[in-house]
Amino acid sequence: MKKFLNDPAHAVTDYLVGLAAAHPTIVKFDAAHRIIVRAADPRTGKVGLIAGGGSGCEPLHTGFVGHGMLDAACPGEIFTSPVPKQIVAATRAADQGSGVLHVIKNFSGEVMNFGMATELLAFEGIAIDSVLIDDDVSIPDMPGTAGRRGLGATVLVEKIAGAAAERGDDLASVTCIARRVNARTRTFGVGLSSCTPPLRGKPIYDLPDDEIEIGIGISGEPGRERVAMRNVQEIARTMIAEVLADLRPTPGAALLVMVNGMGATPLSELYVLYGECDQALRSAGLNPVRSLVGNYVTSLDQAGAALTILELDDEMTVLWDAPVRTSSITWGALA
Amino acid sequence: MKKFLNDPAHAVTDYLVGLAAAHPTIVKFDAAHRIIVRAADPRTGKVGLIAGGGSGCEPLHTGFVGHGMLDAACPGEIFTSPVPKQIVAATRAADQGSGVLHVIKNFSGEVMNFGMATELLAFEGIAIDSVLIDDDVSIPDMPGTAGRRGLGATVLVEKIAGAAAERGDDLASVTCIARRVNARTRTFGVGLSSCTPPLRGKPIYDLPDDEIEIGIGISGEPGRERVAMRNVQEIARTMIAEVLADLRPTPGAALLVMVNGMGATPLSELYVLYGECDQALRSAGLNPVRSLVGNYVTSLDQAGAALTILELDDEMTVLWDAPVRTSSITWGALA
Amino acid sequence: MNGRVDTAQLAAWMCECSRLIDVHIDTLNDLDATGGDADHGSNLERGFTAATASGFSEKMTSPRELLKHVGSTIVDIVGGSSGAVYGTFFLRMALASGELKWVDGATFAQMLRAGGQGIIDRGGAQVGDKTLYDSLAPAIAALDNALVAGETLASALQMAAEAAEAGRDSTVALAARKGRASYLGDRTIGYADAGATSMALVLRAAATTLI
Amino acid sequence: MNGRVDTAQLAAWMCECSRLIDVHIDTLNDLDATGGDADHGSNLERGFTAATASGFSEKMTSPRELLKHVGSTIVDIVGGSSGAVYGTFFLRMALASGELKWVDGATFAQMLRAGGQGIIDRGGAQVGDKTLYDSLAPAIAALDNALVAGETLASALQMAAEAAEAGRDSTVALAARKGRASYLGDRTIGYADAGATSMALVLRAAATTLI
Ligand SMILES: Nc1ncnc2c1ncn2[C@@H]1O[C@H](COP(=O)(O)OP(=O)(O)O)[C@@H](O)[C@H]1O
Ligand SMILES: Nc1ncnc2c1ncn2[C@@H]1O[C@H](COP(=O)(O)OP(=O)(O)O)[C@@H](O)[C@H]1O
Ligand SMILES: [Mg+2]
Ligand SMILES: [Mg+2]
Ligand SMILES: [Mg+2]
Ligand SMILES: [Mg+2]
Repeated sequence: MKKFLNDPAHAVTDYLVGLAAAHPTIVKFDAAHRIIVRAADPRTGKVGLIAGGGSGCEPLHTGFVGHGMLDAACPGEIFTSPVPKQIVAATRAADQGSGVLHVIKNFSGEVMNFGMATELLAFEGIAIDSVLIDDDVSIPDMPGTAGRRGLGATVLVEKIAGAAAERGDDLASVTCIARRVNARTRTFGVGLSSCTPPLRGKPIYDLPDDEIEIGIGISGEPGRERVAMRNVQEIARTMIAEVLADLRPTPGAALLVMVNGMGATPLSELYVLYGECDQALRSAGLNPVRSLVGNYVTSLDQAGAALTILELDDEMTVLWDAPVRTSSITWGALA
Repeated sequence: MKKFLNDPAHAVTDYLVGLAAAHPTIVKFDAAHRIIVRAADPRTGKVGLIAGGGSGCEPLHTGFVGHGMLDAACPGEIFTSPVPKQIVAATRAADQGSGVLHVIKNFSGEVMNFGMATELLAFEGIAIDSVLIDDDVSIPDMPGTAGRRGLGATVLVEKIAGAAAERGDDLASVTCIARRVNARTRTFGVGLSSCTPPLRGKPIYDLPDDEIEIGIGISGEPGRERVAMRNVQEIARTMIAEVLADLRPTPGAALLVMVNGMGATPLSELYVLYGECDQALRSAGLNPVRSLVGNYVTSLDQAGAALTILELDDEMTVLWDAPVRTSSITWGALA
Repeated sequence: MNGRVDTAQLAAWMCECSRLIDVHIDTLNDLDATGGDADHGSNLERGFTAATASGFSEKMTSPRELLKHVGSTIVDIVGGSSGAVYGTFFLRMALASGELKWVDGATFAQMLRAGGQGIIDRGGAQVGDKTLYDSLAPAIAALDNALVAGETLASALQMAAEAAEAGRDSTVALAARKGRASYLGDRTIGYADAGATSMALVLRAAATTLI
Repeated sequence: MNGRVDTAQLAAWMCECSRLIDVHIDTLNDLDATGGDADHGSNLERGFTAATASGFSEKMTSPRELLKHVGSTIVDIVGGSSGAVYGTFFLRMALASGELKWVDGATFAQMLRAGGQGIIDRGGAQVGDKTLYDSLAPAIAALDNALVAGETLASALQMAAEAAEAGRDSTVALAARKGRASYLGDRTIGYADAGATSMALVLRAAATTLI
């Protein structure tokens, strides 16, 4: 294992320290509570937005703290959801008197730890609502199971609901748009390699040079199925077929198309994949009008990519375009 | 080799098609001339800025075409500088009557092909000036050699000179600030793995799991020296020692510190490295006031990173902060 | 009165859990790698080490205080599924111990059952979902049955540990329906669940310490 | 008159260059990997294939037209160092052939020297810098000397090819001072330069076709 790190046990803390040092006008690292918060308090009365999850998926969520997205993020250990204490502290930090939305990816650990935190917070009189992100179509949506994972939709929900909160929407409205975005988003991921967690020091699994994992998540675990390596056109077709079959977009729908790298895939390959997807979607009579291409929800040093598609409506589009200033997503003018 | 690609011989074209599809409001792909140009012409009279180089270093340069940076980029084959034809076409596209600055990284192939293009353009009456980027401190600055490579300084020059052109500076002034930025910038890179060019299908060299290459460039070639793997603190110290010994910044100088990933290194590791550098610089009595952390000048899927430091003056800082809207660097409000 | 478990014994139990997790950390990580993210051993190691490393405070004079300390340390330190599940398990055991200074076998069995219920409440697992509950549920039943049949606590715990190990082995044939491994469905068949394996160690530790 | 080279022979020379590059593409890439970016063979393959693949147009009735076609195709297609250097080499040869329909040995030797001067003008290489000029310079000298000594063009080209191969071998002991490999300094010692190796093939191709 070759990584830029000192003690592997401190990899997450060292990352958080570096993040805050690099972006002092955007975020602060609250080391006592192990959370990342905005450098400047948003104006009083804004609905707060927080999220958390296992580290290793950077820039998710810490890179999305700032104007127009999150108020605080709770980074857990690598691939381990945060503990209730962090979530409680982040909720307190994010509350401006108008309540806080918890953006929770549907992983057992995350759901349970947010659940415990919410029980603890019940004593504090902070209005709390939550949105459960479960956009992964690689898993059948079956009762009696843990359900579908929350993947790329998380970024879109954080951006769009974050913009709603920033413009002054109340908690119910912010929650509502967050749920609408999740409901209209689907993701399918493909892994070309296994990642290597710092503490483990070796890849999680062996993957021969002519095989790939399809239907992957974001914690380095194997995917739904191992198949032979194929060219990007076939991979794009698989991704699109899986996503569209489940999303069932309106003919001619305006789409936000996200091609997300898993951490070790170069940007140029992501654009090759984007090009294939864009073309296939247009052939299918759909209309990609917004894109996001890059490494936004990763699994450490895994090679691979995921396709996320959101069927946009006008409100979502306006909120997507709204100004944002975080360490990893920035655009538009701030007032 | 596992990559998102169809025919390896078309990897670059496929990337360019995808890039333009993803960002239709920012760039167009002029397939006939194989260049990336701005989607919207800048206002008449702006000094043009173009750059080019071997592909494989994405987002350099194609990802920096847009308001506030480049007018056009000439992507060559993988790790192969562009041909004179592309450079001629890009220069013509960028010219608004006030001349064009060529941003040339000091690689033999790039220098020679820009040289040939400039000879051809001499017949056309376009005022052309150039800046030669040579910030790599891993190579001794000796007469009789090819000199130092152009690395991370390229991004800073394109951003700062691009902002100068955007605000209406004339060609001589844009060239002057571009050269000043290059003169005050130094870079040192470290590779943890070899990259795999698509056409080659295998890594350029073998690197044992306990060794790294220090003093690397951006075309996958080995570095100045192969040494034993070490922790990030030691790597940061080496980088900083190499850069500062050559840059010799004024005590207390304001610095722009860029920690650039080579393509396969996760963002979290880059921030760990940034944190180490930031701390070491402050201990040395220097003042990091701006940062850029991410994958900006890469070598395909190489793991590794480079430290680039620019000693800022007030004008550079203003121009660095000026609005920019490209596919890979975006901030600030457009008029 | 069928046996007696006091605070010192519970402390010994926790130390033995910590030791066994340490010994099996790689196995647990590797089992978790087959369906999860290869960190179950490291997660528990972090939790039990934090709960036991500095020894137990003199103020922990009751099973309730000791187990509450262990449970809340695990909740505060571990994170992930196992942090919530194991944390809830020990917190509910603490609650079920009331204010007693020591507990008899029957009470201990009730505490174990309360811990199991906590796991169900927290994460909705059922027997057959291929989670640590697949080791715990048969152990709870075995302990009850043995005590009712008049066995000593020592031999009842022995039977509980064996039942947990059988439960662990039963997960080999199952496809996961809860936790991260559930995303892999049938691909998890053929390997024991990581959590079921650690829970069997916890019960084995009980059998060797609570006697 | 010592030999005679017409347009058709030059076309054959180019086809033989293309064939030899194809055969040695991996060697050239691997040599380039030791100090560069492992693409020298692929770069030249692209260039020579483009220059020769569709055959030469009927309109290319002079050495000048044919070599200008090859040179500008390489410039337009190859890029990188070798595109500029090889492109300039053939363009300058074309220029030096004047308007002749065929050239004699002495003129061919002048053309080769003009090509070499083009490489110096373009990239500033000197003998000993570990570039393709280290193969070309001795070949130019050998060709001149042999013709002056009254050798036939055929045998003079044979000696030039041998001189180029000796020049190629001389690069093994050198540290690169030009091109990408110069960034590696002493690490390039022990391997022949990729460009010097391809240039030796180009001269070898001349010896087998221009007779
Ligand atoms: N809902 C649940 N109920 C009970 N146990 C669970 C549940 N989800 C997961 N587990 C247990 O947790 C174990 C995984 O723990 P661990 O690897 O530490 O957490 P994570 O999955 O967050 O990485 C699984 O092997 C399983 O036994
Ligand atoms: N300035 C120069 N003059 C002459 N030959 C050069 C010069 N620079 C590089 N070369 C030759 O080019 C060869 C490399 O070509 P190639 O690999 O195709 O280009 P690149 O270095 O752009 O990848 C080197 O082996 C060397 O012989
Ligand atoms: Mg985990
Ligand atoms: Mg090259
Ligand atoms: Mg796990
Ligand atoms: Mg090369």
